[in-house]
Amino acid sequence: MNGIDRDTLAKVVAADIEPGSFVNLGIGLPTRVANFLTPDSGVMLHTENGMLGMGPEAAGDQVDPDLVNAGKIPVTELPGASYFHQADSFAMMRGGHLDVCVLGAYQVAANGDLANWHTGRADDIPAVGGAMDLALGAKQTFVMMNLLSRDGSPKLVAECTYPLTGVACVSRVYTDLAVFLIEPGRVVVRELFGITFDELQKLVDVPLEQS
Amino acid sequence: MNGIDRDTLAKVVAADIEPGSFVNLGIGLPTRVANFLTPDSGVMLHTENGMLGMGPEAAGDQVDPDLVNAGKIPVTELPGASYFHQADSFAMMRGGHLDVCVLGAYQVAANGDLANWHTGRADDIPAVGGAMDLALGAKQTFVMMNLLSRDGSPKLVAECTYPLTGVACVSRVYTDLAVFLIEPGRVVVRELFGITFDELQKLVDVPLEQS
Amino acid sequence: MVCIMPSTAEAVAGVPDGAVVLIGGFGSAGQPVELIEALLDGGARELTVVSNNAGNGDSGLAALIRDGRVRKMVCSFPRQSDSWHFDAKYRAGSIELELVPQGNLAERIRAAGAGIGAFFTPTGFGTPLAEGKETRMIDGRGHVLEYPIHGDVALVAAYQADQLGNLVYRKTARNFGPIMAAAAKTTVVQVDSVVPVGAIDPENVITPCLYVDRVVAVPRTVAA
Amino acid sequence: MVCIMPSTAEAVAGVPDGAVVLIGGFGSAGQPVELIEALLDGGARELTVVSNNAGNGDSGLAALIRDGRVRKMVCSFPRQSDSWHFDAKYRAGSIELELVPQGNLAERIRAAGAGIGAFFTPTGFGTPLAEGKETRMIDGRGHVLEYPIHGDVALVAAYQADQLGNLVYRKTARNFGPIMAAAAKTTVVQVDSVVPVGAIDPENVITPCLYVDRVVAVPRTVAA
Repeated sequence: MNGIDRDTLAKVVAADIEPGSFVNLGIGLPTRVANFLTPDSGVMLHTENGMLGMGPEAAGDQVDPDLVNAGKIPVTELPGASYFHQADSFAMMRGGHLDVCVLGAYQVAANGDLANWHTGRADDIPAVGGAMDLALGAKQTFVMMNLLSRDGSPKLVAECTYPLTGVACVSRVYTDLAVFLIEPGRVVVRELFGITFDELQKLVDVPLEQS
Repeated sequence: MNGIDRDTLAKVVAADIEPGSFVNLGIGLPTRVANFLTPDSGVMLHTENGMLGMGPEAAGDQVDPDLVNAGKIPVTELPGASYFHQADSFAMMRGGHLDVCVLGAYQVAANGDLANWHTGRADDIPAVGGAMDLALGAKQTFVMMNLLSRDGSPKLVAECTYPLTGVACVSRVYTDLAVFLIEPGRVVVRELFGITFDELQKLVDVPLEQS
Repeated sequence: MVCIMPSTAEAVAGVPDGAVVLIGGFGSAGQPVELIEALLDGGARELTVVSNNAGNGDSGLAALIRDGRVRKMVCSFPRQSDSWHFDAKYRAGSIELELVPQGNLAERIRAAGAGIGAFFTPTGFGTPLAEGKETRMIDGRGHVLEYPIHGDVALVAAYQADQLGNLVYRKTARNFGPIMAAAAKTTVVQVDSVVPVGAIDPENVITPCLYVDRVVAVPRTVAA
Repeated sequence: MVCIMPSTAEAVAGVPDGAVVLIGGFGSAGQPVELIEALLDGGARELTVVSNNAGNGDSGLAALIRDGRVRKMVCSFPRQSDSWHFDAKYRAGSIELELVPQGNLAERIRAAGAGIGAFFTPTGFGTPLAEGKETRMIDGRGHVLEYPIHGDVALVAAYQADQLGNLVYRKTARNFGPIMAAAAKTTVVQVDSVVPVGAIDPENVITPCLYVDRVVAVPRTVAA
């Protein structure tokens, strides 16, 4: 049970994004997917703070306080980019115009429920940002996460115990150990990384099917 | 009972528009008000098809098929103008950002109900355009009309018999014979044009008050 | 990802009978006349057309109506001095009309593009155009519940597209283009010219390219 | 009609205690720091602040929160690595938080400016952020009813204003500016520079001047 590292996982996700797609990559782990999207794929990145055609992180002289991504990191602009205000940016997300969004998660349920914004702990300050809009709005919502949390409990679950981000919105779950397809009434394992199907099934309390 | 002519009436309306106001003038008679707004008044005209800062009608070489007013007449652009799409243009109207709109009318009721879009006759093809949005959206809705219709019946009425454009939305009625202020529970005559108050009261079936 | 099409015929290919077609323009300004004429040549029938007006003169939308291709018009202002083809069909009872206040028309199209399920608006409250609709008092004011208008296809005229499909418009010809482009499954745009990527300043893009599926250049003979 | 103000103090004068203040910006980008600091100097208390975040570091919105001027924050993403002033007030129970998904925040502000009474959105359905709210199934999908967010005052940072108050923004600093400018009774804008009327192409105006009440030039020391 070795699994794959973060960059290898990011490469797996990137390979599943159709050329010419419009894509939003969530803060954190999903951001790495950008490193494996080749320029000739024609994939355009959307950032929810108001830009389509986002380029790589800014370095040195490129840093411009007026040009940041959803994580408030300075980024760059690619040819063919456009800027828009928040209502237009979220209309783009909520109106179903993005082909794919890739989000991190605390938990994903077998029916595609997503929990990724709040642990629900009393001392935790909740923050949601655009997660709920993205999870529901994109044509496909991919989750990218380690299958197991730090305490060893699986994050693919029968039912989320954390507060929900969205109901039945996740279509695929990319983890270090396997890629899961969330289909109506079933969870299909598409790919295994250094683990057998039976070993995987023992880790999660969700009935899995082989593809 | 002579009353005033259309241009004199337009001048009366124009004089009541505060300097610096944002104004929409309806198709037909209200359009004439523009001729009596001096440039130094800073009044900016909005046209519902997507422009603020509309100039006078275009002549000769100025005619541009891409630049028309709500009546589809070629117009010009003044310095400081801006263009926007239909949803933004109507957001401007519906969100209460125009100070004044001036509309024509078939009938206005004593409570400010407006009828100006449809005679209700079976053979009449209805058309509403932006009338309903304007009537409700502007901070003040002025009506400009002849007090009497061609058959001599008054157009200021106790209750509209034509289909309504909006409920209780008109605040002033400018006519060839008098200016009426529609106030809560009463109609006040502010100005008379070549007619006495008693003569005016005999013409309309709405109790009038003197200012 | 946008396709730059070699002809208007190819740009509008595949519009099925019964489609809901959003057509931009306010009168003639911004009306995609050549795309409409290609649609006419394409033969699609029983269309529902959503457009502010119901055609002017004998070309564009007026021709589509004249030839009996339009089952239903959704518009705010059908009656014009030169809307004779619509007028005749309407009086003959051979075309259905859904009359929508212009602001509700715009907002309903915008709602479709923005993923709004429905909205309450004061416009139309207490009038015949709200008959049969759900109403509600909000903050003491009457409101009507209105639903989005989604299109199968949008036909839009813009000024320039870059090779990716980013659009800019000219003056009041912008009108319904941006909201219709966002509200349809397939958006087809005719432009005066196609320019290289980078020729449009990202600050000035009006319709970002993800709303645009097909672009065709139709240079205008009229000076612009 | 816009007033060009000589100072930020005069630009924000008259904000009463208890006002609802819409503050633009996404993190630091587009945050009207100098206007917020003038508001702080002005002494208004018990404010409800609507802004995407709840302050960064020790300046701008963070300082307003630190000094106990904010009774309630309406925002989507308060928690950040440098939101320590908000965090402390929140943990001490001395600031109220209404957490709103970012798209609902944007759409509710837009609705206020556009005269929409309420709207149904799928965002938040089935989550704790929809608790207590009206819900409805539309086309088989759960929706939540959301109401507009109106401001007494909006504080916005833009790039340039012309002498009439037409605005353009720079890059992602545009964010909440255009919708907040339309949603407040009084809109106050700080700009890098004020330019003559005619210097901004009418095609490229992002916020038309009728949304702007007061403008003050605050040249940036950071290169832009």
